[in-house]
Amino acid sequence: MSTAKKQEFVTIIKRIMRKISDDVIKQNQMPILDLPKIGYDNTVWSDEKRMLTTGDKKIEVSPDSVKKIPTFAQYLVMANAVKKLIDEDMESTIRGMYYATLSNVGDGKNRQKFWTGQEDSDNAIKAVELLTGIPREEFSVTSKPKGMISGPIKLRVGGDIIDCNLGSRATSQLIPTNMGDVQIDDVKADFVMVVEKDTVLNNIRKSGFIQKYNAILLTGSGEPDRATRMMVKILNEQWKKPVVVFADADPWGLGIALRYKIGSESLSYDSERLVTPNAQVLGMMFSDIYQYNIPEVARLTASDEDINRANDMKKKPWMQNKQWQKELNLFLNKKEKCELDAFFKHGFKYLSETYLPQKLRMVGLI
Amino acid sequence: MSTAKKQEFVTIIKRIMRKISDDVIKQNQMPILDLPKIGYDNTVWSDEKRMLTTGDKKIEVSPDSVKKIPTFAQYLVMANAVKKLIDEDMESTIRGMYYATLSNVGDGKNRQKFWTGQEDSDNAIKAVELLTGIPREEFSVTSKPKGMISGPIKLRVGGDIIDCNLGSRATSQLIPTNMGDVQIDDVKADFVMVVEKDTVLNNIRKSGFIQKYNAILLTGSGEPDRATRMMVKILNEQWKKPVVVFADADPWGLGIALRYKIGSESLSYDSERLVTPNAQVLGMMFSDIYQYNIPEVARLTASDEDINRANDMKKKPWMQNKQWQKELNLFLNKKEKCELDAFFKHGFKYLSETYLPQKLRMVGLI
Amino acid sequence: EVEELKRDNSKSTTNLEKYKIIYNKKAESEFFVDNSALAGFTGERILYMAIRELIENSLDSCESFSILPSIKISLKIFDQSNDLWTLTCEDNGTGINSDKLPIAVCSFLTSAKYMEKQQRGLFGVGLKMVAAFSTKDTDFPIKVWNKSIDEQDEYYFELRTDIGTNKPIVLSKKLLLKQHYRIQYTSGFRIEVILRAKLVPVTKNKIYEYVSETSIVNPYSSITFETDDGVFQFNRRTSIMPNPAQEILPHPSDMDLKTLKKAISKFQTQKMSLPKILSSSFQKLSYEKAKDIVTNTGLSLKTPTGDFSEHDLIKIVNICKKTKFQNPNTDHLSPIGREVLTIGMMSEYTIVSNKGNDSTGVTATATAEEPILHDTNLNPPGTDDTVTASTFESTQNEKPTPTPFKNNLSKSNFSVKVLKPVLTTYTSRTCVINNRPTVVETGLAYGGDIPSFKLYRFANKIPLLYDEGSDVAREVISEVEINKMGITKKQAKEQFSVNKESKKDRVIEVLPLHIFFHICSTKIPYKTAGKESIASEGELKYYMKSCLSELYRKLSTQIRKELKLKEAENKIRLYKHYLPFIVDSINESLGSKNSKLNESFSRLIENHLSKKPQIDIDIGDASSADSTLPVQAS
Amino acid sequence: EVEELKRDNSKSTTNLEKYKIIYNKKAESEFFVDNSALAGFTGERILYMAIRELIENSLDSCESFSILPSIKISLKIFDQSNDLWTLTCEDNGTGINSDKLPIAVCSFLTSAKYMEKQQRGLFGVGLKMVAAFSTKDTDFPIKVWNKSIDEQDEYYFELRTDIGTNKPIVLSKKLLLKQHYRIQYTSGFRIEVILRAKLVPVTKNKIYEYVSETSIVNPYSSITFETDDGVFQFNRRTSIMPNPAQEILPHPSDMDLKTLKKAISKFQTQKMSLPKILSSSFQKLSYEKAKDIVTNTGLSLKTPTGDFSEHDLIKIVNICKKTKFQNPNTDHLSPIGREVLTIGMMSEYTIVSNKGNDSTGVTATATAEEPILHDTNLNPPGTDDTVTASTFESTQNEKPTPTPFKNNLSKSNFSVKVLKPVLTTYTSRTCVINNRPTVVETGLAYGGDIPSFKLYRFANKIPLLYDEGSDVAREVISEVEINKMGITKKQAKEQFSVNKESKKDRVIEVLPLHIFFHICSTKIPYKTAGKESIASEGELKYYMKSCLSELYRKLSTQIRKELKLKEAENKIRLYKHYLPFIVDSINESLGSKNSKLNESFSRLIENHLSKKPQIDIDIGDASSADSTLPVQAS
Repeated sequence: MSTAKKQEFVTIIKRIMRKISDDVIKQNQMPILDLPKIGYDNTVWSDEKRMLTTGDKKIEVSPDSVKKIPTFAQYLVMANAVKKLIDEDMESTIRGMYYATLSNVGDGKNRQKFWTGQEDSDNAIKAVELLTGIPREEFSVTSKPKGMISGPIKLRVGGDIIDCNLGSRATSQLIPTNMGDVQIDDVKADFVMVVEKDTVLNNIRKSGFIQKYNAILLTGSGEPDRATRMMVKILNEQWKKPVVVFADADPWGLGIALRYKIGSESLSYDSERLVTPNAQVLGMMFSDIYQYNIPEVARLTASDEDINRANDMKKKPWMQNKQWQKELNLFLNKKEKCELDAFFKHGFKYLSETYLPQKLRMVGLI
Repeated sequence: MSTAKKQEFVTIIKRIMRKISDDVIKQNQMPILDLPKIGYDNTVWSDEKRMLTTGDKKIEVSPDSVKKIPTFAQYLVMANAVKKLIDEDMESTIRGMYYATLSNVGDGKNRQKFWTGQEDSDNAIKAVELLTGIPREEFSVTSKPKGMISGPIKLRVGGDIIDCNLGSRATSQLIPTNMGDVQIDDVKADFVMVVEKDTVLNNIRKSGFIQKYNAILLTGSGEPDRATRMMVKILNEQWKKPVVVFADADPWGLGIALRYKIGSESLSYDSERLVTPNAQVLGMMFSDIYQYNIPEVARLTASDEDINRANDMKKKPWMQNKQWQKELNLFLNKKEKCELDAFFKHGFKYLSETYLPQKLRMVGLI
Repeated sequence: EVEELKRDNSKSTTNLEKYKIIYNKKAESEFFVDNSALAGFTGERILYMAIRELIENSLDSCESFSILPSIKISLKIFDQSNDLWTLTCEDNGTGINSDKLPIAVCSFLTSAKYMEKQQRGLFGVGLKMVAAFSTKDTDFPIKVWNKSIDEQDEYYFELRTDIGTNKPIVLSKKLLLKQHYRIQYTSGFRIEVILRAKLVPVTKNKIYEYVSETSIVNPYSSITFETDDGVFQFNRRTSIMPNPAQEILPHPSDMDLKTLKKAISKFQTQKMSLPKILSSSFQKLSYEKAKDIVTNTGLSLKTPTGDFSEHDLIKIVNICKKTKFQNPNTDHLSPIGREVLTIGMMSEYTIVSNKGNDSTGVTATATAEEPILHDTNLNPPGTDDTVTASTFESTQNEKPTPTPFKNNLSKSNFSVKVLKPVLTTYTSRTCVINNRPTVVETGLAYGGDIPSFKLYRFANKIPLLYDEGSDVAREVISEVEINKMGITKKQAKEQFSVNKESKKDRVIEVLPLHIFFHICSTKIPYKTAGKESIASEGELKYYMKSCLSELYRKLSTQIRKELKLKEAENKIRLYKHYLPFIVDSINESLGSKNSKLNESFSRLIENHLSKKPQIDIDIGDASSADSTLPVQAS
Repeated sequence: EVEELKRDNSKSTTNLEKYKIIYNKKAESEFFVDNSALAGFTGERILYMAIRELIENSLDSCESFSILPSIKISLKIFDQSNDLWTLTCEDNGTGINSDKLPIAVCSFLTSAKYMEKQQRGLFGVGLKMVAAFSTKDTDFPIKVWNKSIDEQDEYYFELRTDIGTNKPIVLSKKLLLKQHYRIQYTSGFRIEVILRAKLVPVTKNKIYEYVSETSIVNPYSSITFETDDGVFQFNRRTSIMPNPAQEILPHPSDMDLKTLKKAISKFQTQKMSLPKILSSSFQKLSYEKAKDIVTNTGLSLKTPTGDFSEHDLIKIVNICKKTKFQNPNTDHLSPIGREVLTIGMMSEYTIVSNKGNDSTGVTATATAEEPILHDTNLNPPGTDDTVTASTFESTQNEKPTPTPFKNNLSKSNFSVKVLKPVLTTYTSRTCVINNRPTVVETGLAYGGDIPSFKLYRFANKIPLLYDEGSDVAREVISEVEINKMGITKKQAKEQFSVNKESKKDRVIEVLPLHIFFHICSTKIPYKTAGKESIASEGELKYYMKSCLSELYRKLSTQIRKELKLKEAENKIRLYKHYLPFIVDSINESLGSKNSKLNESFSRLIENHLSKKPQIDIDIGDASSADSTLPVQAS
């Protein structure tokens, strides 16, 4: 499976390179790289799939103008570097790929860097993903693992089995970044609870929540990486475990919660593998700030950016239901936000023993 | 043991509180809290112990001036909050403690926040550590786990056993922040290799280094937390495993490497539990930049701060040997620094298959 | 210049010959009327300049004889539809000998002020300009009542200026009977003119500012100013007057051919030797030194003075330019002085615009038509050299200035306000700028009911109101940092800024502070001929900065005290709020509530804080003569 | 003013009576010498002001008769130890009738310029001040050579000023034989004076700046300037002269009693009716309208004009003040005009300090002692209305300005440099400011060998050199944003800043750009009497901003073009370096090295790039008359 994917990658890259070479030498025509356009203006909400998907817009990268030559060169250099990585059967972070391809271009006073910064190289990696249709984890370019999981589930990695329930009062397991290498072996939990931040997860874990409610706790430590999102989707769709999501009561936190449920603009081309439309975003609602009497000193004033984000969100098709509109209006009205940590003001166990159970009972999960 | 520590904590806090109460009611005298002074001017290098230790300077905090009353109140409030945390048998991050103790002081236009920011509350937690002589992990105030470990070692947490060799090509284990709760069960490795950053650790792990050299790989993900330092010390001193450290070739990286070996000014009062004087800092040396032909494009220009740091380091008693002086002079002369990731420019396996083995062979570890 | 011939080419061909003759030479009066901007009489400033000239003449007239000035000015609309104004000024000065009066009022370049000493105004132009403008723009006569100190009698004149010839036209001259006297002083001068002018609000404010600031540097004057807004009374606050400036001989390093020839012609009839003439005509030049100079030129001492040629004389000038003489003396200068400026600063009369009928501090008398002969409200300050502020302050408190007659001002938006600072301080330096002895005086008034920062600039006792931005005083204020004196910008802003976001960079400008600069010299280094701002010439800035730094040291001591007091008060208030946190923590930790704890702790801390001095108030130099600080807290 | 009596109190008691009489009335000459600052003659500026006055008189003298000016000025040290300078000025103007010459040179308030039209200088003072200063400070005569246009003969004069009486002293007057003529023109005037003054470097630079800037707005003049640094020749670059200003009748809204009485007295002998006199004496006032005005006052039309009293006449003035008349006409103004200013801008002569003997662009002639009669190097520009820059530019290229005579300048640090911009543009507006018609002219010169930003200000063709900071032109430059025109500050700085960290906020000030503002009016709204800077009066700023915006539009088109060209060049250069990356990646990925790939790819891209236009150069209005742009790239 994993090796097969890598072989597929090498085949695709060779095909692309061959095509360029033939265009130039045999056809005497400008070679063109076709990529789907990524971002806001090529992201489409699919009512049917209940997720963000990519539209039909394409980008053509061709060395036909002085402006596009560097980009064309960058994509090819990165594609070749990844092929080398696979040839060596190694793994690399995106920073590693950046270092591996560092160079200067030109000479004398016109000398400049091949990459302006790591951002350029990251973009080239993304382009290689789009050109080959293979996500970078599968061609061994990974990020630092961020996701953590704890609870009655076993992961098979290589020949080894990791029991995420072991030590689950003391520690969590990192979610390996290449989910292609991971098989889920045994899921005994009744449901999956995703929280925004690892500190909150630790607090909940410590309270014995996993044991008491037979739950899997999972976090992306902020913005979730693809492995974490895939893990959530697999647990929900293959293992049929209900998924609930808790994030801070601010537009930023709500955005993170929605990554799991509807996807994101920057990864919309990969939504089919990443998004869990059945996930339920349960909290922290803006109304909870007042429902649960979070004292004023623990609330934060919304920034202008928050307000803008919330106004944007209000217009999104996936936010067109009464409850979300009510919540966003409340926020825009009060201009106050709140972190989940604020519940500690009510005592260290309030979050795991009062708030979360109440919320879970509302949807009938416990 | 852990519970015993917590009991000890509660006893000490009660004794302190009782003393204050008695001073005020019975003796009619100003209560005083005595704390060792922390920081640069109360840190002493011990030639004998080969580590940084705390000097004799004390700080007295007493509500005897308008300036000191808030500090005095903050320390008592935090001490009481930690006692509550222990009473509830919960765990909290430092941010959780901040939220748990948030308050306003005063009224009307004189109203102000009890904590100016989380920094205040963090300082109060440190003061509670110093007052009780118990590190905060042991009274359940933890940070987010940062350290990672991979290789032939088993950890016993609660009743569970975590085998850090399982899946060690795919993932690493987080090092639990409260090492008091962790027992090391079985160490089969020949030596311990500490690296500065987790991304570097992942690359090395992936190459099969653990299997090939029978090593434990370990990282603090930058500045190591106390658990990571303690883990290193235990492996070296209780399990008699040689420890080598690799960090980036810059004053910052060198500083991190030295945390393991000689300790730090801010934690000098706890050096006896944290420092591994026998650890060997092997790389990345400034001379390696040139020895291993790191290309210019992958080198970075030293900042003014780097230069100042290096000049400071040169004067430190623990840097008074020929080799370090030579390295620092080289740096001050060339004003160039380099990350370990730069070796990727030589190929993805160069670091783990060429550079590290050469360095390890130099000290006879392999 | 190219002469009349070019006129042949001109468009107006009628009567060319005659036209040429008439316009060939201009009378002084016509020249100045045509180039009135030279004397500052430009469109919008005509009334401002006219008032200035009249007040300055009156003050000079009184001061030269050490008469305490009582001046009454009035500016009232006379004919709104034709923009006509009646301007009246009356003083108790020396008056003018009635024979000379018409030319003194009407003929340009006639003046008693042509001498080397500090005086106000551009000599021989100001009063004449007022008269010429009246004649030029209206058909009304200039009315003058005059009681000259050497005549006893009061005369009444009606005059006009013959602008084409620079001669007065005397329409009427009457010796008045005692019962018709308008001047009720032993001597005095009263002038009434009709002027055509538009008065824009900016200029009106400048006029008020001018009168207010004049009252600050002349607190020994009683000034009554009547306008259509009401009557504003600036009381006399002291009977101390600065010593009048003395005429002095010119300094030899300023000698040129013209001054030398003038000196010789003065002693023409007396057959004096050249060295004798030199030593009698120039200061710092002894007979011996004069003889050396003449000898050094190679001229014979025996030659009769009248026989020296211009060529001989220029040698004397050349030698004098190169000879080192003692610095000129300063008898010809009349600085304001510490006592007088301090009194001015301790009771700044200022005309303010009243928004919302706020009557605090308003003081104006309604005695519009009766001249105030003897100001019974005069506060007699100590006659000794050291006027301490506390005595003065208490006198002020005992005898408040007269209650305002509200009726008279009720419809007006203006009133006179007295500002009393809590701290004033003064310092001065004497230096030589542009070869002329120059006195720099600085004062600082802080706090009390001073509302905000303001810079006052004076040159030879005349307020400078325009072009502050390019004045050396502005630079001085920019370059002297108060925060080097122990107050940070942050502290100052927190303490004083109304708007914390204020863009004002200078700490000093957020303080309730008035800074006074007075430069006196016979050659003020004005930046432009408009005499609006002073240039940073020679070491002038250095001396001004040195003065200001000294003032700032006094100021910062005061502010630091205030800040400490305030900070201490805040903190003491705060401890009460922290105590519950301490007590609750102890009670909760021990799991028992000791009801005595709160009470005992509170008592313990209060006793402790009251015993320990929270701030060390540095009383320092508060009692020194130049720093006045009312007691604030013990 | 208070009269002589106060003198009784004075210290100097000898001869008081006599002293009083002598100093009672001042002669005009004495007054102006004593108050020389009024005319700008202050310590360090004496030589600067003297040169200004002489050059401006010469230019006015030539222009009034449409003579192309040829002016030779010389300033040389005469006696270092006594700070004496010889100042000479010679022109080919009208000269002065020899009978009138002594008073024209020496007597203050005598002038041919007393009329309502745009002229340079303060009339009746400047030249006299130069003469009086020479007399006051030296014993040398003022030497004048004069050939009046109505006399044919050349006279030589030696004069001095009697400062005490404002009368000329004629030491010598000679009719010259032809062979002794100094003036080689058909008419002309040459003056030579010795002045005592110190010349500090700042003033010296201002003098050079003044002459340079004068040559820019008077490119139809040939100016030779000789100093101890060398001889600087400013060539005549055109024979086009702006139309001379015409004298006009006063406008009735400026009428006052004085002007009305003067008008009446002018027609005294002719028994004309008042309405007839009015319509003959004021512009925009028809006989009918004048009759209405007289009738409206209630006066009888039948009354003989001489019988009207002042009281009657003031009524006429009052009515006129309230009557609406047409705007005054502008015949009395003489703007520089598009052609002349463009020529000035396309060949800015400027005196520069030479560091490191850089001879590029230096041009100076060595013909020090021989007057340049006919400038054979004159570039004859097109005589048609539209002087396009390209024609001009090519003429310049064909006939370069004369080669510098290095010997003569080798020891000097100064030289004349000609700056040639790549773009010039001009625009103007006519408006009414202060009731006076006012012409605003602006010009902009960009690029070429212009080294950096500079603002040039002119008022009635006189350069304004001091006090730029407070001039309305500064405000205008601050308030008009060039980046609204499509260039960002970043782009401008990257492109032009020598020092990228430059603190200069304004984009415009990092550009190699000269901006010219010229205001002409008979009443320039100067900020101060010093006439150094212009105030933001009425709508003046609005019109100036509107002009500048128009110039900026032209400028930004040019700069955008340059930026695009530069960017394109950089990129084309770069592609060659990227190709190896592309080829290596393909070869490595395919595991085989195709030797043709590099070559084919290179050919493919080069063909492609050469076919496709890389940038769309917007030729736009480059060919329009006011925007001159040399061809840069196809």
